[in-house]
Amino acid sequence: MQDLKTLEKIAAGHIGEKGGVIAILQEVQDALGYIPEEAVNWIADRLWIPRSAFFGVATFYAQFYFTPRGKNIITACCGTACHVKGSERLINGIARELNLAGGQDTTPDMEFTLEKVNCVGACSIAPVVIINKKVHGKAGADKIRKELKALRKTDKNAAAVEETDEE
Amino acid sequence: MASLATIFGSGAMTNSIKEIEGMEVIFTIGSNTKETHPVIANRMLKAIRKGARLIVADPRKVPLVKFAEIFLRLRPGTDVALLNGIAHVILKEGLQNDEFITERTERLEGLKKSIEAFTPEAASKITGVPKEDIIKAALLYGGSRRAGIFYTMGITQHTHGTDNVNAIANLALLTGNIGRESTGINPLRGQNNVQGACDAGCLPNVYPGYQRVDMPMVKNRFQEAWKATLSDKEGLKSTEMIKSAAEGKLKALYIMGENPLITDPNIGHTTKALENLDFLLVQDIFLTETAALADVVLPATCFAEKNGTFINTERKVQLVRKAVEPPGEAREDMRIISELSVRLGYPMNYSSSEAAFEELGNLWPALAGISYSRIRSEGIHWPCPTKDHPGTDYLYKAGFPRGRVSFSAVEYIPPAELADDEYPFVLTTGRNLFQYHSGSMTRRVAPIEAHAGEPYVEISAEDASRLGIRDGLMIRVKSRRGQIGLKALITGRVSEGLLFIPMHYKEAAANVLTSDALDPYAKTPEFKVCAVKIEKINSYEEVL
Amino acid sequence: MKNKEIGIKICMGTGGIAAGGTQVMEAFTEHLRSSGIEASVEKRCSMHRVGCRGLCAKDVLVDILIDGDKTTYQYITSEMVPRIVKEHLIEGAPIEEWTVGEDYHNFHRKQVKVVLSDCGNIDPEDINAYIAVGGYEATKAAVKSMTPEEVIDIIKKSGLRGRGGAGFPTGLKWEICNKIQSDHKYIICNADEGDPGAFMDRSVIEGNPHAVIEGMIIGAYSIGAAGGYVYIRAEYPLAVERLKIALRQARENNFLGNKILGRGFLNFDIKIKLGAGAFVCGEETALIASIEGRRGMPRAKPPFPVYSGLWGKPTVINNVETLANIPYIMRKGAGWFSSYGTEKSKGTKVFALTGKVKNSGLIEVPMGIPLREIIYDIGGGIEGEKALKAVQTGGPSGGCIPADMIDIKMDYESLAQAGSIVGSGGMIVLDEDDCMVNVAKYFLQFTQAESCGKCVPCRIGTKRLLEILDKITKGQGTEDDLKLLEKLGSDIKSASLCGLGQTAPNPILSTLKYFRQEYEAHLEGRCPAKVCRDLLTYSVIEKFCTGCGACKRVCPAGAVTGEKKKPHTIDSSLCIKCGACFDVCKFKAVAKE
Amino acid sequence: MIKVLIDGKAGAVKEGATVLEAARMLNIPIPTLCHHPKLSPFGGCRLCIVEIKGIPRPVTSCTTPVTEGMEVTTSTPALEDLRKTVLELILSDHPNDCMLCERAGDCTLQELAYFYDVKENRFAGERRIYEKKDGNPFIERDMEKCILCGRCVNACEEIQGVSAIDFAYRGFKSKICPPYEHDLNCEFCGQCVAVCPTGALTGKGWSHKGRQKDIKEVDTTCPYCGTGCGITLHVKRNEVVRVTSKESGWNEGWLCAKGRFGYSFIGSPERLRTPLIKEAAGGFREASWDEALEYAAKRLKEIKEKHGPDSIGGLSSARCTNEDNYLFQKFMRAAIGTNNVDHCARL
Repeated sequence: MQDLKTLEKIAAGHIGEKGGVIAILQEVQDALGYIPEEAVNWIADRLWIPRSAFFGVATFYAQFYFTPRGKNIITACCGTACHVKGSERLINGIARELNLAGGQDTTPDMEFTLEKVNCVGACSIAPVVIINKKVHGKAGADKIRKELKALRKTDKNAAAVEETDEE
Repeated sequence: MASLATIFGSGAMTNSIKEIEGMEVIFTIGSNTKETHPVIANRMLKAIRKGARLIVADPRKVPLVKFAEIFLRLRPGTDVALLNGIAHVILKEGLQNDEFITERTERLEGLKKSIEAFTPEAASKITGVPKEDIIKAALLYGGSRRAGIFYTMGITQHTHGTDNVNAIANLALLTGNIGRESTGINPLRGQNNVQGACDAGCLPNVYPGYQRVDMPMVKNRFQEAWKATLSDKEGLKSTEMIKSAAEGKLKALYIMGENPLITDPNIGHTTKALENLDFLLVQDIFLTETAALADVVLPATCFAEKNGTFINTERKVQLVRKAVEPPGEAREDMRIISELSVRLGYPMNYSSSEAAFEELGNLWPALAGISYSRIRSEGIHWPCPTKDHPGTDYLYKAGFPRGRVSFSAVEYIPPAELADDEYPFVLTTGRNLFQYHSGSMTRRVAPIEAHAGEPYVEISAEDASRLGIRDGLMIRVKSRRGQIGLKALITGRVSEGLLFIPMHYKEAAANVLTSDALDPYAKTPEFKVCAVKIEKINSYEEVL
Repeated sequence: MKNKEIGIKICMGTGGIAAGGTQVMEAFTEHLRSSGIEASVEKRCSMHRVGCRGLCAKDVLVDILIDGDKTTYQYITSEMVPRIVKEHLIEGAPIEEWTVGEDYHNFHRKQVKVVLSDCGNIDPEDINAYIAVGGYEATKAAVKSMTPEEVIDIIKKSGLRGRGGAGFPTGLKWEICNKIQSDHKYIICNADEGDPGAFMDRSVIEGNPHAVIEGMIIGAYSIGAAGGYVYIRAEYPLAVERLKIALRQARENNFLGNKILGRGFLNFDIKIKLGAGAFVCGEETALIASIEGRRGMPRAKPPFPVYSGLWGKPTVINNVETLANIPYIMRKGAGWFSSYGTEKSKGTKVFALTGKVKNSGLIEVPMGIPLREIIYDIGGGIEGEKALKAVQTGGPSGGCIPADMIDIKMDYESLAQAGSIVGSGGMIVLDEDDCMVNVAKYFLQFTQAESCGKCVPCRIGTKRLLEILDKITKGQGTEDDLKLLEKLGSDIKSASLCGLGQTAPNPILSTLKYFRQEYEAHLEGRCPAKVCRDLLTYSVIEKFCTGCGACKRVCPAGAVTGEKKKPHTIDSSLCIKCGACFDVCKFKAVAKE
Repeated sequence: MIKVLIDGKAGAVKEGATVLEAARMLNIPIPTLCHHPKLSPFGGCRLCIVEIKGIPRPVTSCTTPVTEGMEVTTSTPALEDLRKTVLELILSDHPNDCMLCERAGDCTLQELAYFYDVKENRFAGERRIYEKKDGNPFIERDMEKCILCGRCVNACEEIQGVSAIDFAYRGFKSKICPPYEHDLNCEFCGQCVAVCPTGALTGKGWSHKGRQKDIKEVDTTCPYCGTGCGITLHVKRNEVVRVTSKESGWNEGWLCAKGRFGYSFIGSPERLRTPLIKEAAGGFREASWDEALEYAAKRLKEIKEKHGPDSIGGLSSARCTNEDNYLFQKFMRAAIGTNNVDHCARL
């Protein structure tokens, strides 16, 4: 495994520690971008923590991902304030913009991942969309569409997609 | 188990299994309890949940290690050095139980002298266990007055197995951790009724109830009871019988429900011995590898097809009840023996198994108080001398039968066969969780075969990568006695230089490799240590 | 401008940064330097990032202080900075058209700031800023000259109740824990602000993290805890960062660590535990499970955490706002604190005022203030001059207060009586365009997705509630369904294991109580607020349609047809009612009914 | 001892006892699904709710410790109504295929549904559907029947120390499964099967072997290792079709893979059915008992006469009963006349 050194380092920080499962998963995800099965199993066996505990915890908390995510992360807030300010339609719009089929959250070209979160706590500037960690308040459909197009433009490979979008 | 009997007067577990729950410290040595006695391990876990602390000593990182506070990973066959080292620390730290030692033991001086040299440093050098861990274990065990020691074949199946047991006994005697509830020495029996077979007198030196054949008074009593003339000459132990057969001295062998061909060391030697017999009579439920060599095979019944009793590892007499009719013409063992006996001119006539049990109880007071009706729902621990006796959970409450018990000065002797340049690996053998003994039962159970039906050899990742062995690769393991081919299982359970092969698989029988070196006293073979080498195999055909 | 003292405070909470606070600050730095003003005032020009002052909707807010004389600017972007520097700082003439107006002042006028008193005024990343306004004095006083019992007495007398939801008296909780003998005790700050529509904890930690830390130190001293945890949502990166900085600074100043303030026996430190995205972890026992690295599944109480909590040890769990009150109560006295509020609900409460209100933001008001004052005086009324319909309080555990109960007093008892709760302080204003069935469904969707799955009523019951609601919003409901909602809702409340399940039906039950006619309209296939998708039809209003084709392009179902520059039509049999055409049309030519 | 009043009955229990334990001591029945006396309380099924004076809402009796003078009511119309709602909810997410279920007649859920007369379901709705079946050879895991009581998870962790399974996901999607939903790969002790109150966990070998009603149960002792666990053989038409262990026995109902699942050797077609005599050519032929016994006796007699009794040895078995072993050594000593008798204690 290429990531063995990373994993060894993460594991080393938790030897003999009680209750480190969540922190370990967070560190693995920070380092590898998601939670690969082999990585977790390796650490579980290394620290003699049941593999099932990692799986149980990882599937319980919304923060953990089992598949690699896109290069650009779009986080749409689904808090109440955003909801009453039309976040649902906004999110549907983004999904359409990214051609995401039902249930899908990452574009096949691994460029974009659209995720929904409960509330980012920026309710007075609702609706809120976070694009690559930058918070966009009072996010209108147009504004977000422009942002996404700008992101695509930076990627040469996406140029073709861009053209079909414009008339 | 014989050695424990020599020390204390009885070779059985001194505690009952239930008492494990009340233990403060549990020390297992040479016992893969989680796999070989899973339900006893459950009790240990229960104790640990209640706060008990666990020490595990084993060359392999056995599953129980996961629950241990201290894991002593000793080199195979160095148990005496480890145990002496622990005793050394206990004495040095003044953790011994002086009152107990004064009242119930003797020859402490001899022990003191013999362990003087076993400083933690010295013990560490021999065993490979860090000296800090030896000290920690000694402080933990020695500091407790409610500690139990558990061991199995990892202790006894050595050329110095008796020494190992003596060294264990020393620890219990030093700390007084014996003769009270939830503290004692507990050899765990590997088979359902080993205890019962011993108790019932299937030993060459004693009648039922460990009554010596060479004592005229005893012999006379049995002659009278059995109305027969008996020999006062001690008989051959099983391993000696094989040897004797090979030498042509033993001419006939009657084997009931045993498969020595697979379970005895050095299979090549055993085969020759059995083939050398004039007459081999085997009584079993399957046509085992041993039965295949027989002149006559008699179809017997299994546990579900007969009534009777088993005595488990904690001396508990429990009922066995007939649930189904035997297949075909198969007959109950008791009936077969009786009919054979009649034909040899010694009539046996038992109306039921209960009648036989009562006769046994009449000859051995420890069982005298037990009847089938008393154990209908729950078994009773012997000794139970009278009908109103509740049975005995733990032994030696009122002292040892022989008065004072001696410490034994035990010297460390290395195993008979050590790894060398030609055979650089140490092989140890044993059981795995799913299969049982020679496999005649479990290997006929479809789900077990589906899950654990293939032989394998455990090898460390370090050795595997050095030799270019992938996980699952077929390799050949060779000893001075033979060779087998099996799959490599790369695992952290074994350390560098150590291999482990489970004994159950006849197609790659571990006992092709093992040495028939015996413990000089107990005549137990050294299954736990022999020297081997490994080679890669180019094709599967080559194995066959 | 020589010899004047210039101060610049830039709002840099999450809202401020989202609106470009960082760029504004960079612009100020650059222009101050290039204009030479920095040199001319001889270092008496100071610039501070400050935390949120509540009115994030007007971010970036910038205070310019010239010799203490404050002018506040709103909606500032980096492009506006050169002009401010030139006209205001150099020439001394504030730019009137950019300064805040009457609504900004109204927003603050009726507020009483305790917890938020220093938020927005001090630099949250500088412990000295906190110390300069009296910070850590309470710690020194408590640790050096008071017994734990004396501290507890003050807190008890103040009448402070837990601000996380249930409103348990804080002093009493501390007292119970203080009296238990144990080798280890813990104090946990619950910063797992999971209620959608609530952000007081985030703002407090971003704006004044030391107040929370100080509250924990005083709490730890009172109960005898050596270990502290802040359990905080990973979704609040800025708050986490500021908390880390604050903890480091507190350690450097010996407010944390071993031998705090030189008292040999007093050891206490705080660790941060990041939540991983589970609303239920706001529940005490689930939070403990989560800190222990397990699935956040609550367990039955008793035993309560104060007896058996983290690792089985006595544990006090207080929420952020509760803890942030402590230093102020200690400094200003129990009597001062209890002079605010009602008989049973003392002090102030922070609310997150959001939704269809003009001034949406974070407010702190005395307990018992009428809802009307919050909505109309502080909030400035409803956006777009629409009619107020209801105010939802307490998030997914709370309920809706209808417009005709606008004079209700905001305290624990009154809200409970109305079928809602104070909760952690979320307050969402709903107007005539909001469908109450949809709002109930929104909250149910939330709790159903956040149910841990341990107990049957919550795991399956909330699912069934949602299914019934879904049916109703599709126009397929019956009168029996409404009865079933009430019956099942009340059974779930009675039979569920933890607070999540016990309160999950509240949004349904309270809307059923106050807005039953709206449910009944749905049974007849109508959504009066025109929100429920399945009950809507979209059509093109020909006279407004320019034939620009925007709707046609955006329609994912191919339901829009029409030639360029001619009015388009929507085929209702193909329409999936996503509303994309409605959103995209610049001419209001798409009708929704 | 702590005094408690349950449904008007006074009792005294040890400190730390739960209300449920106290009620059971007083023979007051309280329905439960997730509670198991040998496992930590879970409190998830909510069926054991009771009313306690001074506590405003119903509490689960399995998790609530008794306090001095506590007054408990275990059954009121309101409580029974809540219980029925809870049961209906469980059954609304259950296949309800009792007619095909292995555990029919031996299922706590079925028993309670019967008792509470749950027939129509007010809460019918989406049900969990799992297409993938667990491929392990021992344990059938039908997770659609799982009521998420957590007993198996607890047993696997607390009793067995393995934690091969755990809760995964959450809410309605919660599922008990091995990591990454792979096939179960564990010690296969079957403790989970033993504690499962529904048909979610059964032995793969139990399938279609027979209904409970015409199965004969025989209590006996496990034939494997020396632990000697109490087992119950379930027999139908002279075949052992299932092995269980009684919770009341000393081993508390816990077994290992061999004890619980290793019984099919009993009815193996490879069992010896007739005596066999080896022919000169080397092969075996079937023989009658008389012939075989006569022949064996003749050979033993000859050898004894020719070489003396000590030229004969006997190896008995640690797997046979005490009675078998007693007779065997008596045979060797009295009928043959040698002490050459041993067994495999050393192996």
